[in-house]
Amino acid sequence: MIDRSLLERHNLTEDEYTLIVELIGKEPNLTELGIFSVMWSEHCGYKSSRVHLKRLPTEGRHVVQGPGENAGVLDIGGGQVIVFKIESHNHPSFIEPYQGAATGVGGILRDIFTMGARPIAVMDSLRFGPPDDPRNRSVMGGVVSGISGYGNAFGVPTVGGEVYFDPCYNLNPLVNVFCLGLADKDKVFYAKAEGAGNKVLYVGAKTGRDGIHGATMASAEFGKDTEHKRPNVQVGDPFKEKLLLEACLEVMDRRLIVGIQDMGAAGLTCSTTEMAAKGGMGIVVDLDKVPQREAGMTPYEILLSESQERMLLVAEPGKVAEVQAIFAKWDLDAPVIGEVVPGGRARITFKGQVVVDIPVDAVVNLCPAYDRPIAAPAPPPPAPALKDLPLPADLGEAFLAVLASPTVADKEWVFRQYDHMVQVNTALLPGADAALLRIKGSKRALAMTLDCNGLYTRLDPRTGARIAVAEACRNLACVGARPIGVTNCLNFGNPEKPEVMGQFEQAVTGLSEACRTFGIPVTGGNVSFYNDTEGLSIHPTPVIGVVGLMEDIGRAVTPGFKAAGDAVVLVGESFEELGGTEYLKTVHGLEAGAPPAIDLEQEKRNQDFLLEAIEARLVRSAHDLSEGGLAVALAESAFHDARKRGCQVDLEGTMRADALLFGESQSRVLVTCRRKDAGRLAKLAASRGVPVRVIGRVGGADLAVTRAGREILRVPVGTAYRAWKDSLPAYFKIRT
Amino acid sequence: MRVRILVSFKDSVLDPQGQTVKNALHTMGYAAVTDVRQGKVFELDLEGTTRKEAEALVPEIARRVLANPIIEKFAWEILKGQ
Amino acid sequence: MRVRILVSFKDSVLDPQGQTVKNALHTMGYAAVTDVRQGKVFELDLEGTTRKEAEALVPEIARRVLANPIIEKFAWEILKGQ
Amino acid sequence: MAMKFGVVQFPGSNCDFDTFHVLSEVMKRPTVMLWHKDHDLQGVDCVVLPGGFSYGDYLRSGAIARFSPLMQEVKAFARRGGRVLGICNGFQILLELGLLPGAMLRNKDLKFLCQHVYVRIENDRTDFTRAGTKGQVLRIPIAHFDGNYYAPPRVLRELERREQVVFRYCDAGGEVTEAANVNGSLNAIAGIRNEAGNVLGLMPHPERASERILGSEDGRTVFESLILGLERARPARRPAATRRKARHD
Ligand SMILES: Nc1ncnc2c1ncn2[C@@H]1O[C@H](COP(=O)(O)OP(=O)(O)O)[C@@H](O)[C@H]1O
Ligand SMILES: [Mg+2]
Repeated sequence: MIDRSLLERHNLTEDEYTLIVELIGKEPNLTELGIFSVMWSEHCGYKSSRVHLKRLPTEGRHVVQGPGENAGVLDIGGGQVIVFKIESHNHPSFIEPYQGAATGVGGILRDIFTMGARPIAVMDSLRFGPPDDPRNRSVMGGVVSGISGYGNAFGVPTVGGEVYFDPCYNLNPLVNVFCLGLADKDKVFYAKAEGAGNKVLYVGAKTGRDGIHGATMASAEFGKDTEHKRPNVQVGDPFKEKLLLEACLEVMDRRLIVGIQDMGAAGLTCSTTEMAAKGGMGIVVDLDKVPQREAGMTPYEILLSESQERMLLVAEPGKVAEVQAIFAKWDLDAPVIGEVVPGGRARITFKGQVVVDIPVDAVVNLCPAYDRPIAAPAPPPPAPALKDLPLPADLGEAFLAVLASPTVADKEWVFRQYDHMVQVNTALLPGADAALLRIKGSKRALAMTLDCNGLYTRLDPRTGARIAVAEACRNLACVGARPIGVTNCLNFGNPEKPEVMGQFEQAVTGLSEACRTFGIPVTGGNVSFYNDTEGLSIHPTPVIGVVGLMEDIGRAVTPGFKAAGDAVVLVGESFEELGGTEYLKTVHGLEAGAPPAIDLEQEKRNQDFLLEAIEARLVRSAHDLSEGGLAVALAESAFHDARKRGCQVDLEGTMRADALLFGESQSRVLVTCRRKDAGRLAKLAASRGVPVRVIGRVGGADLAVTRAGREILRVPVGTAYRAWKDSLPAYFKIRT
Repeated sequence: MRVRILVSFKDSVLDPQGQTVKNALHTMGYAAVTDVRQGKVFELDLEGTTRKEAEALVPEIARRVLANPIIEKFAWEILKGQ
Repeated sequence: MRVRILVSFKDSVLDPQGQTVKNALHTMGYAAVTDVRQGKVFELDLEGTTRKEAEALVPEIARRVLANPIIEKFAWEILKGQ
Repeated sequence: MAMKFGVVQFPGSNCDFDTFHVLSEVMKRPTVMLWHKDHDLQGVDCVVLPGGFSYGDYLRSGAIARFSPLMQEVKAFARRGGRVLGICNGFQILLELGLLPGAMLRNKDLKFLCQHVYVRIENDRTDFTRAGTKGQVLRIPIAHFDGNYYAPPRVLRELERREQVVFRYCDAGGEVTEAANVNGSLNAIAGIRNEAGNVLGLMPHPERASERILGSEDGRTVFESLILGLERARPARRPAATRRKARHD
């Protein structure tokens, strides 16, 4: 009965099928096949990535729980831990931007509170096609309102993120959502079903025919026929999720349960088998007891449904009544649908018949891992030799063009739709280099940021990945926080294409090299393959989320210029590099060349120096140099303060003016300090082997740059500000 | 002429708002209400449009702008005007 | 029995949603559309309710819960069931 | 004797803990959580309806929460002259409940708005503003989708005539401008009180502007005013909170 076409529809190969038969000692029935197809999908099984992810560093003094659980756990002292992770919801967000993004937020929130942590911050990393195309605008508009609609109602602040634009995301936007939660160290819960005789409870929304095969869809290439493959799109219910949160935290706080697992991709199947496998037990489930939204659902549909806002709990029989009472308080049912049993098998019945009887270990742990063929990534289109690259007649015009390019332009249009202040912890709002959250009842604070320049990774995956980690840590250093942990969301094309696998292998190498240099463990993450639509792969986009700790929030630093007369100091060395820059892309229309080089050791020295200087109260403002280089960093530092002070900067050297202004050489930070402190700052830098140079001073109404006394740039702050501020909103204005 | 377009979730799609309203009505004692579905209604005034033109125009507008065909269905009627 | 309740803004209240939809339609070239009003529609299933009871029950629910009389008006009809 | 605050918890409230934190940790006043299904106001002197999305804001913001058992007690409490403060969703609930006149429409640009705004104190002779001064400009964040205040012309005239408009959106200099009225409210109304003066609703979140670390302490004016009014009467030490005048940057 199980033929080729059936296997294809389940994204399983014949070899995989043979293996299944071998493992379970029989021909699977359709329902059992469905179970394997989702649990062995790329999305759940990490078939193509596992062999590479092994190379990531996962040890560290803060680590309580590394990869493998719903999210990583780090000890931040004071009896508290943080739980954080990032997830992708790319394909669903393309099919239905609002609901796709909304349910993406819902999913990562459950990953966090299923471990006993209250989500205290969300960040979103977004990639779209250029906004001049109305289709891209409607996807972006939908995604942003979806994130806002879900996160705001749930009551978690969306405190940061990033938005990039490139044609490679036209038909395949990226929506990655990061969430961080806070918990008491002794109240962290795991997805374990332990203790024979313990009851299995189902809580949350009823099960409908939602997103059936979402997991397998997220693991298949997109094409014109996706229309037909399209599952019943899931609609998020943030209100129900909020009730779930409060009820779950209450039963966990009172230690009424043994284990808990959210129902994400592969819903009931994943949660039941994983909990049993992790507990080294078996599980029996009666599907007739599962609350159902639609009539006539088959076991296949009930087990594979991806209806949102559902959780699975395991509790001792004696505690069930108490658990149910707490859920009732929050207007939620918590029916018992099964029991933990010895013997490591999942036995699932429906209308009195056994419809599934398989060893959980086979489903959860024995998914094959592939070391897929690797080819060197396609070499980047060569950039014209710098001497052939015309210098813009008017650098002021070029400057305004870079400021107005959607990727560099102000993102307030996005983040003011997000409640970024609820829970009254957000000390640094979106707009700073990193978000900063105070930890109530202490002087300590948590800093966090997401970063990735997909163009760099497209041009050189390994360097690009190193830079993503470096920039994220630099963003933290700019506010005064030390990085303590990393999560990552690796968005790539079709892993069956050797050059895509090549990009992946290189990026993972760069990622682990950088993490080792900074001494930060990777505690978890997510891999999203098959970001190919109609044969086109996206830029390899390894989004990096780094979390940092700050001992004294009183020392926090912001990017804005503080006072006229302050010295403007450039930390780090500038090279004549224009490859992969935003300038090359916007002004010359080239996505070409080699990305900026990065020396990780030097980067580390520069960041440690900056942190030391901030500790010593020498720094009044700090902003990292990223897209748009020095010119944009100067502008953003001017914009960030309400008084919009300009600056007068004089640079040395023989470098081309455009490289000087817009080059994106790494490891650089723009700092201001009191004039009298400049000497001490320089001395400290020298003693730490960090190149710094006082390049000018804050003041005036213009952003003015001279080179060896000759003016190369002079733009009124107001003019620059409007170019940067009005760019995104202008795309979304409805003309009347 | 004036037309009315009703937009609502497909039956198979979860309707959190309708469910929440139903639960509220129950706690308020309206036990007779066994189900609630919530949707949107649009009333459009069309100028210089014949019934025949409307029959092409309205469904097009509904599909492209008013409803999200992936999760919603729509129905429409002419309220007044020939 | 199934009833349908239409809730819409009073004419005196300017409806920002409807205006935005109208503007969007104009920019898309649907010039024939001279006005758009957006409202909500609720479909309620009532069990064991006679038409007579419904005539008392439905307006009560609409007035108390579904519509805000300060800004909204409502109309209702029986879709099926006697 | 220090006054006692009660913060009402509805399903979907999400500024309940924030408000509790500010009242108990920052203002240092005894504060209790009140559960929407209860009937007991636990003898509080002031009931605060916090921000959030009660019942998901499904149907209409505040439309369902107003029916919860506790709200019938709050209604009676208000009729007896008890102080009731509604913040954001709490304001919307007070409108739906009819304790305050008018209704909320979607923000004029149909987007959720989270940002710092400036509001001007229009009336400093209220239980909620006496610690401030008329014309004083406060910097306080908003975070809402339905903050576009509407009332029929006659009601609006009465509100103005009786000086029930307590806060108006304005710019940093205190000018009421089209641009400063971010959500499109009639008469740039950000907060109103009832005729008797014991019930206030406002869209901005004073609890998000009560600690310097969060960028503004202007919101404390509202809480300090309540404390001033209710504790002055009693034989009590002058509350620490009221020694400093509300400042803003
Ligand atoms: N999608 C988003 N959601 C929330 N905040 C965002 C988003 N995109 C950008 N931001 C905020 O805008 C600011 C600038 O972002 P970005 O240019 O990526 O900073 P950097 O280049 O220093 O990493 C940051 O504070 C960031 O958190
Ligand atoms: Mg960035």
